[in-house]
Amino acid sequence: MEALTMEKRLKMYRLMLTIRAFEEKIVEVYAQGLMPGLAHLYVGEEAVAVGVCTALEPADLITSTHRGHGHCIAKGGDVKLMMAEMFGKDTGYCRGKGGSMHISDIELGIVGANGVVGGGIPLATGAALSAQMRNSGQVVVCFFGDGASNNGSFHESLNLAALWRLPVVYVCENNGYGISVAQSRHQAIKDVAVRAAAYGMPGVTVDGNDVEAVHAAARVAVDRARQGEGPTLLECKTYRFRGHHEGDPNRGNRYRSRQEIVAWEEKCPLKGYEAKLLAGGVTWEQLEELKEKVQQAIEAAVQYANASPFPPLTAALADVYAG
Amino acid sequence: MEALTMEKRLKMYRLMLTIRAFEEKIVEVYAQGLMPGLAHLYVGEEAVAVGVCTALEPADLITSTHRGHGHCIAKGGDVKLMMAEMFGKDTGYCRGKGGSMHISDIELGIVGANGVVGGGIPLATGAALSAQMRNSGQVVVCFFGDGASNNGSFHESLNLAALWRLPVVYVCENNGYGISVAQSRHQAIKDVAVRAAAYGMPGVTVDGNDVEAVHAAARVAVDRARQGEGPTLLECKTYRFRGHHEGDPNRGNRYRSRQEIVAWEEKCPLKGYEAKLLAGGVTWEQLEELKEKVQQAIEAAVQYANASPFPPLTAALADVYAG
Amino acid sequence: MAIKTYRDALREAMREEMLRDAMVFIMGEDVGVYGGIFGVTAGLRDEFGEGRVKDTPISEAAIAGAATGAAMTGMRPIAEIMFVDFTTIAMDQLVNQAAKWHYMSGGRIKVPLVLRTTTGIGRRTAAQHSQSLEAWHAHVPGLKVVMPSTPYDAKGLLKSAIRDDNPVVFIEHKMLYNEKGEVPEGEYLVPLGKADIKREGSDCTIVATSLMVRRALAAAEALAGEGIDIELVDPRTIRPLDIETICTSVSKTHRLIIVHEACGFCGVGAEIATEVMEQAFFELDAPVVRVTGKEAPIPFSPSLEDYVVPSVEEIAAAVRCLVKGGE
Amino acid sequence: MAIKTYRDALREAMREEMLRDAMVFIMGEDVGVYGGIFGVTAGLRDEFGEGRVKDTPISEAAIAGAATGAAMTGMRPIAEIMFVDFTTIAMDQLVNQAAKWHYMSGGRIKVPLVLRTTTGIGRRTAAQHSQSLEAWHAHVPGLKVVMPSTPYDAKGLLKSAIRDDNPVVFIEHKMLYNEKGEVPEGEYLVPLGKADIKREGSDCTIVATSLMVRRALAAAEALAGEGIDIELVDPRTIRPLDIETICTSVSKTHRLIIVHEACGFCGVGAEIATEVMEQAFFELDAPVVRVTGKEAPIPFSPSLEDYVVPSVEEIAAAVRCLVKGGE
Ligand SMILES: Cc1ncc(C[n+]2csc(CCOP(=O)(O)OP(=O)(O)O)c2C)c(N)n1
Ligand SMILES: Cc1ncc(C[n+]2csc(CCOP(=O)(O)OP(=O)(O)O)c2C)c(N)n1
Ligand SMILES: [Mg+2]
Ligand SMILES: [Mg+2]
Repeated sequence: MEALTMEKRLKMYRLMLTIRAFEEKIVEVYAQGLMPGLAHLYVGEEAVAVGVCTALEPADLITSTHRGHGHCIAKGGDVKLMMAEMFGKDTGYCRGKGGSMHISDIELGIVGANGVVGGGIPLATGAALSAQMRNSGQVVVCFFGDGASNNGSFHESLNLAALWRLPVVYVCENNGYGISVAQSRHQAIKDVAVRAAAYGMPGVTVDGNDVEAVHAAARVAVDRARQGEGPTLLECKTYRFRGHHEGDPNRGNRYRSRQEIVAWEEKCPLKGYEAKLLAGGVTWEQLEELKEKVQQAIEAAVQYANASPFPPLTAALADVYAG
Repeated sequence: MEALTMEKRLKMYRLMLTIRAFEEKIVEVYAQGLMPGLAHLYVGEEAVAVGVCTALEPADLITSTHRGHGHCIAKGGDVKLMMAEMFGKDTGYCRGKGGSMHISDIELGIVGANGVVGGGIPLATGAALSAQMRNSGQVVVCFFGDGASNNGSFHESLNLAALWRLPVVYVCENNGYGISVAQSRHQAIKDVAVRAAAYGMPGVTVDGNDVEAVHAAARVAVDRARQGEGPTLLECKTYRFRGHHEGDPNRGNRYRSRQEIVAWEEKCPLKGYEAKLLAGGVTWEQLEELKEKVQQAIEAAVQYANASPFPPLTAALADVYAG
Repeated sequence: MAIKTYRDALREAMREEMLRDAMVFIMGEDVGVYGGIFGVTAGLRDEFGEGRVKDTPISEAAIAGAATGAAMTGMRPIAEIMFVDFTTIAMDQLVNQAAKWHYMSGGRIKVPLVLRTTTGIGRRTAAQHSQSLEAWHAHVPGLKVVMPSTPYDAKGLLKSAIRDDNPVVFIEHKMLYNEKGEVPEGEYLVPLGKADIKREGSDCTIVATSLMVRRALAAAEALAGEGIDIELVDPRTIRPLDIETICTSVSKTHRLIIVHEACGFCGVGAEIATEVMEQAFFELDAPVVRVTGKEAPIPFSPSLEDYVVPSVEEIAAAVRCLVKGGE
Repeated sequence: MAIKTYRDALREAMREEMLRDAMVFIMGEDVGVYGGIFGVTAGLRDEFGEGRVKDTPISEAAIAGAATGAAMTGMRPIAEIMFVDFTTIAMDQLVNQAAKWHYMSGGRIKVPLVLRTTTGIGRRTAAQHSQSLEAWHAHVPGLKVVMPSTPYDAKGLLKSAIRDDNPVVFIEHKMLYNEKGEVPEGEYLVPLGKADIKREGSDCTIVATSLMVRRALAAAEALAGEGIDIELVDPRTIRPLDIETICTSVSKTHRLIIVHEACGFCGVGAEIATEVMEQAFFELDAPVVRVTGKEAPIPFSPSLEDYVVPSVEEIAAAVRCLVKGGE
């Protein structure tokens, strides 16, 4: 595999930065009451979405989860349309009808976030079946959590994908918890990747906070899928820095220790990568400039969202059926 | 583990014989139109139910499947009540309301056959939870097929059982097919037992046509469970000699070759065991006598079933709710 | 016109649509070599190959979900769930995913999915293989629900369902597969959402679905001999429901009996009765009568099974009582 | 009498029953340390230990199924499924197993199971977290379905549900958890299957469920100022339904409006309307009116979410229209 170009590395950095900035802005606007509903933030897990999605072609597809902002941004989602959607505005990705947990952009290959844990896994499998049948050359990435790996939909889907050698990569974002339940209290295994053997597909575990490690593993899996060799289960060990959702007090301190949280913060995927980039020749100024641009984009997104109108009431009864 | 006494061996033989005779009688009465509904026969798989159930205590529990006659007999079910149930009679196990796919005898620990593939797996898991919570010392055996191992209920249940170290043994009767779909066409693995590792429990594969091999493996698993060491996945490779159900023409010849069927018939669990018993000192006369007794019991069951009344129409609306 | 079975009519519909549109394919348990447990897909694997007639593992959630994912990304799957009882395993995918993605995406995603399944009693397969659950599916905005009662309707409706851009739950009755009826040679479609008047009459309207259409027809024949003239309406599509045709008929007969096999409580009959009351209350000479499955799981024993769902005689008796009571 | 929240009343019910009967236990996602996502089980794990307040993996089918298996073999589980939307994953276990084993065993097996779950809108959590699906559960013989609207009812009904020998789907409304009401100190039970008249009146009966009871009450207060006197009946239990109390009220007021949050099509309102028509047709001065959730998935944007379910104003308007139209 060729080494990563600096351009690609900076792209990965920029995407991680965008996700972080987006999510931190959500903390703010959520506290201000501008965003209704639930906000499950991706802070701390940015390297997974970015490492994986930068291994994809534009035409490739992803399915996402309740914690989906990062996936959407990494796959090229427009932060303006995202923010407007989260504000419940008519200009949002789903015309205000989906919200944070249901953002999709089918043209960008974002088949959709999902409010049902495990609900997207069969969809991804079906999208991969579609790619295979249409001979489109597309690969599908399916994101889900450690908690979701205990749902029946995981099992049925991975079995089907291995059997039919579908072009799909199952990416388990193992952040150690399903809401308050630690992995050791929801499954008697350490690595979700061991489950791959149950289906006859390769399973790989990587450091989910190391964007280049994730990227490298994803490329192998994506190449396999694209070459018709079938699915891979790729587990990325990571951690969420915030509570399960905004409103989970003290960043989930009820069920996880401060030490644990702090220890993981030390492994922040952004900080680590910054250091690496600087060591690789990028200047501090370059990074600062990037940060500023990203921040501006996020501010613009909030402005856009704020300035946008709410949907008319008639929208509530539209789009129930197609055609 | 102590060697098997001759008494135990003869008991195992008698139970296998009873199952075989029962099922062959079903072929007959089904063809005569005496048994309505579906008949999924266990012919060829007798060693699994018998090997496993003879490793259980009377108070232990089992859950069963659509192909459940063998499990029921092996756990001590009364062939009269079974036959009457299959005939739809008021004297049957379920007063004619369950039929072949739903026979239960909760006093004997037969929690029930199940018409939903995989449907009994969570029930067994819950029964094991119940045994654990009541501290009853009971072990639960959960029978299911290779096809069922692809259902989400399998996955969710085994994960839960391993996590909570429940006293349950999951017995996969791998007869190579889910209806017409060969194992190689429903999962990309050879041994269902490899799935055990996905949950952190031991997985064992045995020759399901060798009743003593099944028994030995079952005893290990049952002892483990009883000692609080948690569940085991025990896979028994076997074969059904008849079609998926009576009415599947030519014993399933549409989707499996005559050679394959004949080759498995050579491995008939009963024939093999007879030879072993004879070599072990049992006389031909003893076996013949047993066969006769068994046959008489089956004839008596048919007589009982025939002589029994159908349920009154009022029964249809009784037992919808308890109490 | 040729006389064909309901089973053959369904197969023809799929075959024609698969020939017409390369995106149409079939997936489900035993749909391939076995040809489906009721033989509906027999021969299609030979004609179209394993690639388009796919045997699946026993994974109802994945069948419905993968079909949904495929539909969202350009295919037009026909997924088969053997028994409607097992759609219970697929309800998240059907209801939270298939039914909602068009809406949740603000209209940008389409889910052209047909989920074929079988319903009802008759085969003595007891409580887990004989239910009628169409009221569940019909309760979900975003789903369409179809229940054909004749070979003609079966073919025309299935073709329409395959061409529809929405998820359609297509419910076939196991006791209808061998029933024969006229099926035209050339291509035709029966539109979703249009009821059909299976018999014209003046004394009393019966609305019946699926197998009950046949029973109601038999009851009507018997009643004709007694001088009672039944109008029989078959909604064919449960959602969207053609209430207009039903109300028009009620405005003519002023009496309504609804017959379905599903349990009455919260069944489709309650919806129809209520809509008629809402829209044609003052046309009714008497309260609407429901003749439905009794409030019990389906028992195994044949006489009990027969007892819990409406019989021809039960339907006829209800009509007699209503017509005479109303006079 | 003490004033308590609905949430606390529910917790008290579980606590008392767990103290009374060692076979009662709780299992579900995040019911332990977290105390349930809506805080209903808060503190119970500390009091009863992990052994009796069990956090589970995210495995809804196994939660419902294992609870059923435990119930069949001597325990009395209270299983929690976070949102009724996710009972879609557990329907096989709930409907084909829990609801049917008593019947399929000819009455020999009992399934004393309570499945607690939450329903409804109000938290802007969109289409997959806000549905109302009680009509599905109520359609299934063998299940009981309870929807309390006040703290008093919540406690008394939950205790009855736990003691009942049948599977009970116990549906709590997320927007009611913080509502306060009187809850007596000592032990009491509210029987399943008994409606409650939340307000007596003479001009029009409203039957409302769950959150809609509060809205209907508010509408009634407003209408009282206009001289319209509402009788408000809360069935509390959807199955078995206390139709007698409803019909008695209709015989008094001669007008009926049914209000629920679920979509109207094939909803519980259709059943109630139909039963009233069947049993009290000639008492009705006007067609029964339904005020229900609109025929759409629940949208995210607050104004849209509010729009798709009945508001106080919408209820009041329907009453005005009915009462004036009927005069
Ligand atoms: C089927 C289902 N069950 C329960 C929930 C409630 N819920 C939302 S997120 C979550 C935890 C998910 O854990 P995991 O899959 O590890 O993802 P994470 O939140 O850690 O990213 C739960 C239980 C749900 N949305 N869907
Ligand atoms: C959930 C579900 N899906 C489909 C069926 C129809 N069906 C009955 S038996 C069977 C095959 C089961 O295969 P396996 O588990 O290997 O058991 P076997 O019949 O081989 O003993 C199928 C698909 C069912 N009963 N339940
Ligand atoms: Mg997690
Ligand atoms: Mg098998």
